Amino acid sequence: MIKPTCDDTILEKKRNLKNRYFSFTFKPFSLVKKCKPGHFVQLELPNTDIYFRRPFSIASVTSDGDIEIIFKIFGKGTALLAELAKGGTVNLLGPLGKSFTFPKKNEQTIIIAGGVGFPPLMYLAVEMIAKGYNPKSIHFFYGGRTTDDIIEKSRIKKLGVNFYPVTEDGSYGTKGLVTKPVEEFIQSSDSKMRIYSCGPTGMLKAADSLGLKYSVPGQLSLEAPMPCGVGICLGCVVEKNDGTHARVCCDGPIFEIGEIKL
Amino acid sequence: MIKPTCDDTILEKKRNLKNRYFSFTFKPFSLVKKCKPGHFVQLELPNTDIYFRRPFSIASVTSDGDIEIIFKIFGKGTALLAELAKGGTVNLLGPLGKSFTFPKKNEQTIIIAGGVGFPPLMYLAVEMIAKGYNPKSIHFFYGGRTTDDIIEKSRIKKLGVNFYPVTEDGSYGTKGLVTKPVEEFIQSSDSKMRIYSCGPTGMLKAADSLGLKYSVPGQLSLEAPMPCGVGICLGCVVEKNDGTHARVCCDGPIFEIGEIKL
Amino acid sequence: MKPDLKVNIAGVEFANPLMTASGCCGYGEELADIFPLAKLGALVTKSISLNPRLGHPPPRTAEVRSGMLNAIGLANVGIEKFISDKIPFLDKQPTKIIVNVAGSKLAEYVEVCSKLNDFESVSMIELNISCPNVDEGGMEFGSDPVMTEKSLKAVKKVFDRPIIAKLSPNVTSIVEIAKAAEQGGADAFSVINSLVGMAVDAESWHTKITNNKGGLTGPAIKPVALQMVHAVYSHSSLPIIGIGGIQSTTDVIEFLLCGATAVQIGTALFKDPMLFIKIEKELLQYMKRKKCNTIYDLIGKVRKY
Amino acid sequence: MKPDLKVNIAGVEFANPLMTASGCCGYGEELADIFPLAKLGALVTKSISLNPRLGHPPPRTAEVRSGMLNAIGLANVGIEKFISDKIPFLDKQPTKIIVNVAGSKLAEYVEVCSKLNDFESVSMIELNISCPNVDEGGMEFGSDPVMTEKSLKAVKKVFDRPIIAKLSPNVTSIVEIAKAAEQGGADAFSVINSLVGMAVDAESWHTKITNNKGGLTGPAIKPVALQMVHAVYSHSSLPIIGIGGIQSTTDVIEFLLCGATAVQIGTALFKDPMLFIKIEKELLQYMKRKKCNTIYDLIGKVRKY
Ligand SMILES: Cc1cc2nc3c(=O)[nH]c(=O)nc-3n(C[C@H](O)[C@H](O)[C@H](O)COP(=O)(O)OP(=O)(O)OC[C@H]3O[C@@H](n4cnc5c(N)ncnc54)[C@H](O)[C@@H]3O)c2cc1C
Ligand SMILES: Cc1cc2nc3c(=O)[nH]c(=O)nc-3n(C[C@H](O)[C@H](O)[C@H](O)COP(=O)(O)OP(=O)(O)OC[C@H]3O[C@@H](n4cnc5c(N)ncnc54)[C@H](O)[C@@H]3O)c2cc1C
Ligand SMILES: Cc1cc2nc3c(=O)[nH]c(=O)nc-3n(C[C@H](O)[C@H](O)[C@H](O)COP(=O)(O)O)c2cc1C
Ligand SMILES: Cc1cc2nc3c(=O)[nH]c(=O)nc-3n(C[C@H](O)[C@H](O)[C@H](O)COP(=O)(O)O)c2cc1C
Ligand code: FES
Ligand code: FES
Repeated sequence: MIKPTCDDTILEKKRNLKNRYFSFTFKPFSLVKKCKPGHFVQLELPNTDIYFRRPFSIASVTSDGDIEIIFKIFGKGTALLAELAKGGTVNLLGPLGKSFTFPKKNEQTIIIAGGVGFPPLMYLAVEMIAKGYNPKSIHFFYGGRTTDDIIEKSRIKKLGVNFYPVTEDGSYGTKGLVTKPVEEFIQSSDSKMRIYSCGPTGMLKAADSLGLKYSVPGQLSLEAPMPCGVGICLGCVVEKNDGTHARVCCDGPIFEIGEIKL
Repeated sequence: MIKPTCDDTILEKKRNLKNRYFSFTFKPFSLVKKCKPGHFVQLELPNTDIYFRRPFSIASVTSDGDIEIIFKIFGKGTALLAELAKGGTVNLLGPLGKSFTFPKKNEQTIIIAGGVGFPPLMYLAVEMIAKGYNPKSIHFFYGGRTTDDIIEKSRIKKLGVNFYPVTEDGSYGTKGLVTKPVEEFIQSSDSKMRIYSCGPTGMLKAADSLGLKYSVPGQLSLEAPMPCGVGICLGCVVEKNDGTHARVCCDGPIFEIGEIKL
Repeated sequence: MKPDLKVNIAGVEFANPLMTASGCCGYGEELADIFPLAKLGALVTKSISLNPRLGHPPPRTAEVRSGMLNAIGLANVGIEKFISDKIPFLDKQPTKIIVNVAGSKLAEYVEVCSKLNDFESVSMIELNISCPNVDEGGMEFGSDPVMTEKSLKAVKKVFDRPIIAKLSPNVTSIVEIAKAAEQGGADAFSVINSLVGMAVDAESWHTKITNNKGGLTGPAIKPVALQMVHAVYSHSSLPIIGIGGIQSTTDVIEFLLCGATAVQIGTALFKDPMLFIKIEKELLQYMKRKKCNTIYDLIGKVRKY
Repeated sequence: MKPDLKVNIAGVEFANPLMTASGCCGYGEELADIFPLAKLGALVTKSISLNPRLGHPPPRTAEVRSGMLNAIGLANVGIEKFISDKIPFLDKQPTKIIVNVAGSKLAEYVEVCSKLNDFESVSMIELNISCPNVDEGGMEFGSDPVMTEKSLKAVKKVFDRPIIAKLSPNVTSIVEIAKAAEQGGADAFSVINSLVGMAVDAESWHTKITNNKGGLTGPAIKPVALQMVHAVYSHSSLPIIGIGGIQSTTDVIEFLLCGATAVQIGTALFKDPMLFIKIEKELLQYMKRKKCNTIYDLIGKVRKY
């Protein structure tokens, strides 16, 4: 675990991406240099009737202290967050959790993103490219119900990765569930591969199954209700396939394919 | 009791008067035409960790639905209120309580205001003048610790009433406690008089004593913690001199001099 | 089809499951000025005792996190004045009337209940057994199964119509007390009365209310209340009126799911005295959406995760 | 002069009155990564039982108004692993260590406590008597005075150093239980453990945690905890560790005023794991301002309004 900090940061930039999706950039966060793809922060909603902090994956950081999260209005906490005015103060606890392990350089990277699972995977792709990975070795599958669930398209495209948008209603990209083109890709390729997935439970289950079925290793980023985020409450546990419990916040949120009972 | 309403109103105008004093104008409040000097509203602070509404006297209304309150940051609730952005929505319950009984036309009106007791008394003076009372029959004593506690001076002066500002440190108006010039005025006058007072407990006590000592009738506006404001919780009671209890919210907040054990 | 909000408790039919909680609406006069009482399944009065009570001196309420503390001290007009001044008004109200009765001796409960027996407009009595028993060293009637059973038996003898036992949450086993009340002849339960709490001002070092302790109510106690409703529901077949921290339609539904047949709302009325209007509307919408024809499609339907 | 934060509980001296609450800091490892444990008067471990326990399946926490509900189910590594893996780490920490012990039979409590007796770094044991007693039909040890006294007597025989009885709030009279624990040889009290509560999802009709019931903690329970601390303080001269909903310096002071000698913080650490740093600083400022030289100038000083 990285020793986290607890910073009062200012909401520097606020963008309403689409419908209920927002990008918030906070500044200054003193530990940006320790942040890695997969890490998350716990964000406080002070003076509200929301009791706990809310966890959000880090979507990007800049070296001068900017930290971005991308979120969707889900319930009351995120609705109140969306109302926060630019210039407002928010306390961030982080960076928390484990980060993704980067693939080997000879591996094809299969990213399977869905909904609010998108931000940490975008961060992963950005960092990989910064670390010298060939963008063309990254296959970014991005699924949603409709075109409205596919955000920041141009940001992904600009990375030069292979971008495969998929929507259930066919309103953008391929029609259907994201797992079908992923499976086709795996079947058609004979390179070494590695899967990274974050999204709704159904997607994680499918990614896990595909990984096991085709012996493709990889990592999944999980969600759970997180009272603390630092490993002290034991509230966020999930069952592992070996029968023990793992805390999503600090034993995860990144787990290996095949590790967790999904 | 007037049948109150529960309106979602918009913060139309926000003025920081001085230090910790604010004037907020909300709109539209459907019952403005029922409002009278001495009435108050219960203001909700939604989604905050403040549980109850907060009571504020009505400072002014306009016929097209504006309702003004003037408040001082006292604790957490008023601090959060002060942060409310223009255009924000606030639910108002009111008008609540009893209003002041106007003086007889031949009586000299002695107003003794202090701190946040000022708004309902300004409203009283304005309404009296609108109803045809001679401004010169109104003697507006306004006490505070320093000049910073005397707000909206020009608004009072513009009414053409006799204005007697008093500050404890002499930084504005006469130096000392407001009750001394009031007593001198009562002693020096042989007209019929009537006292109206709202302010800190010490001031109310003094006004009550002066009224009793010189047999000047009058009314005091009291404060108490008010869970409901509509008479159903029995939480706001004060002891009357006859040994019974009175609810400040609906048996008051306006009481006769000599009625309440202060 | 409009869902049916009617519920039946011990033979008495209520237009809907929404009631005021005792002590949170006086004798109904003020609320009647604010909204049509026909919106209520029943109005439950402030606790009535044999003699008038002034209650505790102020300050007698304090705000706490998600709730309040009160030491009102059962202030009420006493049974005589209640009969002469309040019943005539209540008689005319377009809702059912439940009178809450309190006492400090068993004989007082009996006397008050027997006087109320003459008034047909009193549909039911709700017995507030969370009162200190002065004969038995100040222990609450409702904290001891023997006293609970005895109290119920005594009042059942003098009041013909159904009696609701209002249970205190400040006990080791609310189920044990519920069983004793049932044994004594209770026809229904109200669950729960306020928790015991205290508040202190860290600046002045004074308690925030006149007493060292007071009743804790409001959303803070909702989880405790839900659990107790569910526990009593699991161990008795008598109807339950759920109480504690209800302030929204969702809260009402949660209590029904845990086993309540009706609910009472107290503290939340202080924030919003018109709350019942909103909840009745939203409850109908919810039932339509969930295809519930009657309230009974919700009662006790909670499923263990 | 810098005020003196030291307190003494049953002969053990603590650098300050601030402790972690059991179950809210594991075995200290994670917190040690976050802030210097020297800031703590004591670290209280998660409840240790004889055998390792996985605890309940997820979901085992739910957020409620001003607090949370948990059904962790006493998940812990068991005494053997605690001794082999955790004590070596705790030994090195610059703070006092209190080990919280749980069990489902009296013999288990005794065995765990006797094993802990060998480790000098364990300053005290805190006995979690809010556990269901499987031998006696699942009734909690701490809900019955006889069982409480018996438990204390039994563990006092095998552990040389002081024992704190951690009292449950879910009882009719916490004072009666405290007296029984004192009779059994308790050296101090921890007041209170969590309340019993329940939470339901009105959409899915499921309970929000695996169990039908769980422990309610956080600011919602503070008034209940303050009252119980004050009640025990008024009836016993043993030192009290106040617990329940503390999340600010003001809260700490309120507990001291009601009679606590020290306090534990649980749920609030989940919002702010660095909270102790802030509170220690603000407590010193407050004491200076109020001219309190020691914590003892605050303990029990509440005045009835
Ligand atoms: C490690 C991690 C990273 C996340 N990253 C993002 C992100 O980048 N963008 C984004 O939009 N969302 C993200 N989420 C989800 C986000 O935290 C939730 O949407 C948010 O907490 C909802 O809060 P609310 O008050 O709006 O919803 P409400 O439903 O009102 O409240 C959420 C409540 O449900 C509980 N809960 C139950 N299940 C979950 C669950 N699976 N996740 C979280 N809370 C749960 C919480 O404890 C909380 O009490 C992440 C969650 C986790 C655990
Ligand atoms: C009828 C009436 C009219 C008022 N009019 C005005 C006005 O025009 N302008 C203005 O600035 N203020 C007015 N006040 C006072 C104002 O309501 C308080 O300043 C405000 O409630 C403080 O809230 P807070 O959260 O900032 O303070 P906090 O101290 O954080 O909270 C106030 C808390 O203290 C309790 N309380 C204790 N004593 C009192 C008391 N005497 N009055 C109110 N609450 C108390 C409340 O119940 C509440 O829980 C009026 C009060 C009343 C009763
Ligand atoms: C100010 C106040 C006064 C109360 N008076 C009584 C009473 O006289 N008799 C009674 O049985 N319960 C009384 N109660 C308890 C309520 O009826 C109810 O059981 C409790 O408040 C919990 O519900 P709530 O959280 O909705 O308020 C009172 C509660 C409050 C807040
Ligand atoms: C997640 C969680 C786990 C807990 N586990 C234990 C435990 O193992 N043993 C125990 O005696 N108390 C346990 N408690 C109770 C706390 O020690 C404390 O008594 C209670 O939480 C009240 O304090 P708080 O409001 O500050 O959290 C636990 C509380 C929480 C929230
Ligand atoms: S959120 Fe508390 S242990 Fe993971
Ligand atoms: S504030 Fe409730 S009766 Fe006055």
